[in-house]
Amino acid sequence: MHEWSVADGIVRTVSTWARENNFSEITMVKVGIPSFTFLEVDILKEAFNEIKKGTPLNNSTLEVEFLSASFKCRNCGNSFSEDQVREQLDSIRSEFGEEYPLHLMPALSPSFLSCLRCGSHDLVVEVQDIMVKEVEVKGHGTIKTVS
Amino acid sequence: MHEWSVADGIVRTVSTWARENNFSEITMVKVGIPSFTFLEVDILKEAFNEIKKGTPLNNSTLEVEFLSASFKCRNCGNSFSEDQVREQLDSIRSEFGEEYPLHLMPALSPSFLSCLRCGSHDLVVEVQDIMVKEVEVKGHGTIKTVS
Amino acid sequence: MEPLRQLAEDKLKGRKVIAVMSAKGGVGKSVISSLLALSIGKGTLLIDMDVHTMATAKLFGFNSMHNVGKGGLEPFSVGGIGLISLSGVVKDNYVLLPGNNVGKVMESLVAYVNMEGFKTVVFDLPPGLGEELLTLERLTGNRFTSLIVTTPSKVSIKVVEYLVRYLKERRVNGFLVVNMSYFNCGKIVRPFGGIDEAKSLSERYG
Amino acid sequence: MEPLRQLAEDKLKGRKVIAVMSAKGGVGKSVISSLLALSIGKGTLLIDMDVHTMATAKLFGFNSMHNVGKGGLEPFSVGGIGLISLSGVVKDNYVLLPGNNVGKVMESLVAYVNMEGFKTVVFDLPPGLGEELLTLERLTGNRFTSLIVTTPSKVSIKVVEYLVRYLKERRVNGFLVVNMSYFNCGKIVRPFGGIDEAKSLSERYG
Ligand SMILES: Nc1ncnc2c1ncn2[C@@H]1O[C@H](COP(=O)(O)OP(=O)(O)O)[C@@H](O)[C@H]1O
Ligand SMILES: Nc1ncnc2c1ncn2[C@@H]1O[C@H](COP(=O)(O)OP(=O)(O)O)[C@@H](O)[C@H]1O
Ligand SMILES: [Mg+2]
Ligand SMILES: [Mg+2]
Ligand SMILES: [Mg+2]
Ligand SMILES: [Mg+2]
Ligand code: NI
Ligand code: NI
Ligand SMILES: [Zn+2]
Ligand SMILES: [Zn+2]
Repeated sequence: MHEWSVADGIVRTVSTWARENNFSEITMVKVGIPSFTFLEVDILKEAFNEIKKGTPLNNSTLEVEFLSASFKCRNCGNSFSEDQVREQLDSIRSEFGEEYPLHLMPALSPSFLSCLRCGSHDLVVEVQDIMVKEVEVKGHGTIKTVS
Repeated sequence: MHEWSVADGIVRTVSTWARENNFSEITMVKVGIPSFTFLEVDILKEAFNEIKKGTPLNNSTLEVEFLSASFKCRNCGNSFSEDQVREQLDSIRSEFGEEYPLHLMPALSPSFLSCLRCGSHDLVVEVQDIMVKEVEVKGHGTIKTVS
Repeated sequence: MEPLRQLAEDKLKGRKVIAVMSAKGGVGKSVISSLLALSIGKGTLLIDMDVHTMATAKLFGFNSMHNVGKGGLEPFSVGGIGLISLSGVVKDNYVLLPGNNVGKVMESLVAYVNMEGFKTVVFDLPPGLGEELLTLERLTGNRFTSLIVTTPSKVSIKVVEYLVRYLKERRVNGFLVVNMSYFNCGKIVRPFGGIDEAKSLSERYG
Repeated sequence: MEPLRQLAEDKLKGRKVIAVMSAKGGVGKSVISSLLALSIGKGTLLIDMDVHTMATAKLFGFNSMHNVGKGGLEPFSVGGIGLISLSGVVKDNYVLLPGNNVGKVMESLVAYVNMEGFKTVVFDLPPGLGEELLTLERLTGNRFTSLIVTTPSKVSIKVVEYLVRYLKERRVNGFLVVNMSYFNCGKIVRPFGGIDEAKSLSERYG
């Protein structure tokens, strides 16, 4: 169900951007999502298609790219990938179920994951935000966004 | 006088690194320093030459590169350069004198500087750390360091 | 383009925002924000932004999870008001975070909430002059009313003056609340000192 | 290669480190760290790591600047101990910082201090489970003794349990200090509740 809030954020962001730039019709939105959120793409698209009605995104399609996170420990300097913390992620998900903390708030990941070498939670996370990566504007082609 | 502590940190860092990598003689150390610290290079070199005695850096020279900082406001998105906050920096320096807060602790810069567009202190600072950039090892040439 | 920030800003737009704050810890922010929300009553949402303590849910005795609907996290209901707490997301796990993640979790606590039916949002802020204050500014465009809480002690007043001064610079409306002024145990005693320092602070900053 | 971190770690190496901590604010960390440092006495350096309040210098009545020598920032001298405070760097300016800068300022408060003659370092930590705790771990390699301060209140105990649990996981020696247990105004009153919750917490975590 959290996918509905995520879709809401995406539609509001791109709608605002379209209005600010005087674009009246958006034809495609591409988003990047941290894969450790385990957001369901079918539900996300369903929500997007419902929420986009009556906005500049009315006739747009949503493309979703799941991105694997990487972690760097500020305590010992170790770097590791999302695959390497699969066991930790599975453990958290089994404790909580579908709406697990990192599904709802990916920024909580340092609190729930720990360094494989020293056990610290002092992690810098690469890819932890849901980002609008590309927008296609009718008559203008694809625009890569900048944060 | 703070230059003595900075030199101490540089010598300890490179000495530790040399020992860990079994290098017995360092011939050159290059450091990057945020220019808004207004550290004095003559004093820094004097301190370095004193502190390096009896360490793997005994016969090394210190090269200093001052780097201009840039700022990005997380409140309104504005970006600006160090030159653009010259007036703010001069105002702080006149309040404190030589050992002004950003001389001692560059990480305090968001607290003393504010965004030129919206006035916020919510600044992301590019270049705010004193970094060892390159080390030259006798018989091994120049090694660029990684944080 | 940041969907999280956009959503959080939109959720607060048009709503009255009151931030209960202090530069100092343990002065009564959670107690006062709870009493304030209850006294404003119906249509008030209390959000605990102290992501490390999550004290407000504990004050009210909640230890369950927030339901998640199409509109977002459903607030707990108590005494006619709504309550949002990070403990409704993490259960009884601790929340230990590096500095820059704190702001993003706070943004999430605003963005992902179902605010339907709420006209007033009361924020119970953590102590400090850091991510919590900067995030509040980002999300409200400085359109909030501030209740600055202190005890009468000299140290507390001196610390709180930092916040008063900063908010004055940022042109945010502020009210000073002096809590734990006295204790009545058959006679009036003032464990944290008299009221003069607080009065003086209040006068100096209008 | 990080000179700041290297210097900070080296300054603490071989010294006894005691961290006065709590997940909760206003429980008496600054009062207790000051009393502790004074009671250990000569050879003790007290460092206030609460970069936003800088309360400890205010407790002692210091408002001057730290001198800077070749060895670093010279501590203030009081009652036979040394004190380091960020207020000795910023004077009466507020310190308002985004999250990730807080850790670097804390590292600086350790790295750039003249610790000559000091055998014991007492840290007065801010409330929370964030940058302050993670920085302490980075700089000490978890070789510190922890004094965890709480009041007897149920909410405070529940909040402090997060920290107790975390330190247990990280194998840090901890001692629980229950502060503000009672008030004697001719008779004993317990404004923040009885001692049972604190005893229970202590027993559960050994
Ligand atoms: N006016 C008051 N009278 C009695 N106790 C109070 C009062 N205000 C706060 N307290 C108590 O003081 C402690 C700190 O209050 P709290 O609201 O948690 O502060 P903060 O949110 O500022 O950290 C709690 O134990 C609380 O119950
Ligand atoms: N044992 C005590 N008896 C009386 N007052 C106390 C005691 N411990 C702390 N205080 C007071 O309580 C307030 C909070 O104490 P402080 O040390 O600043 O807490 P913290 O550092 O945890 O925020 C201060 O006004 C302080 O003087
Ligand atoms: Mg405090
Ligand atoms: Mg509180
Ligand atoms: Mg508190
Ligand atoms: Mg304190
Ligand atoms: Ni979901
Ligand atoms: Ni100097
Ligand atoms: Zn590690
Ligand atoms: Zn700005």
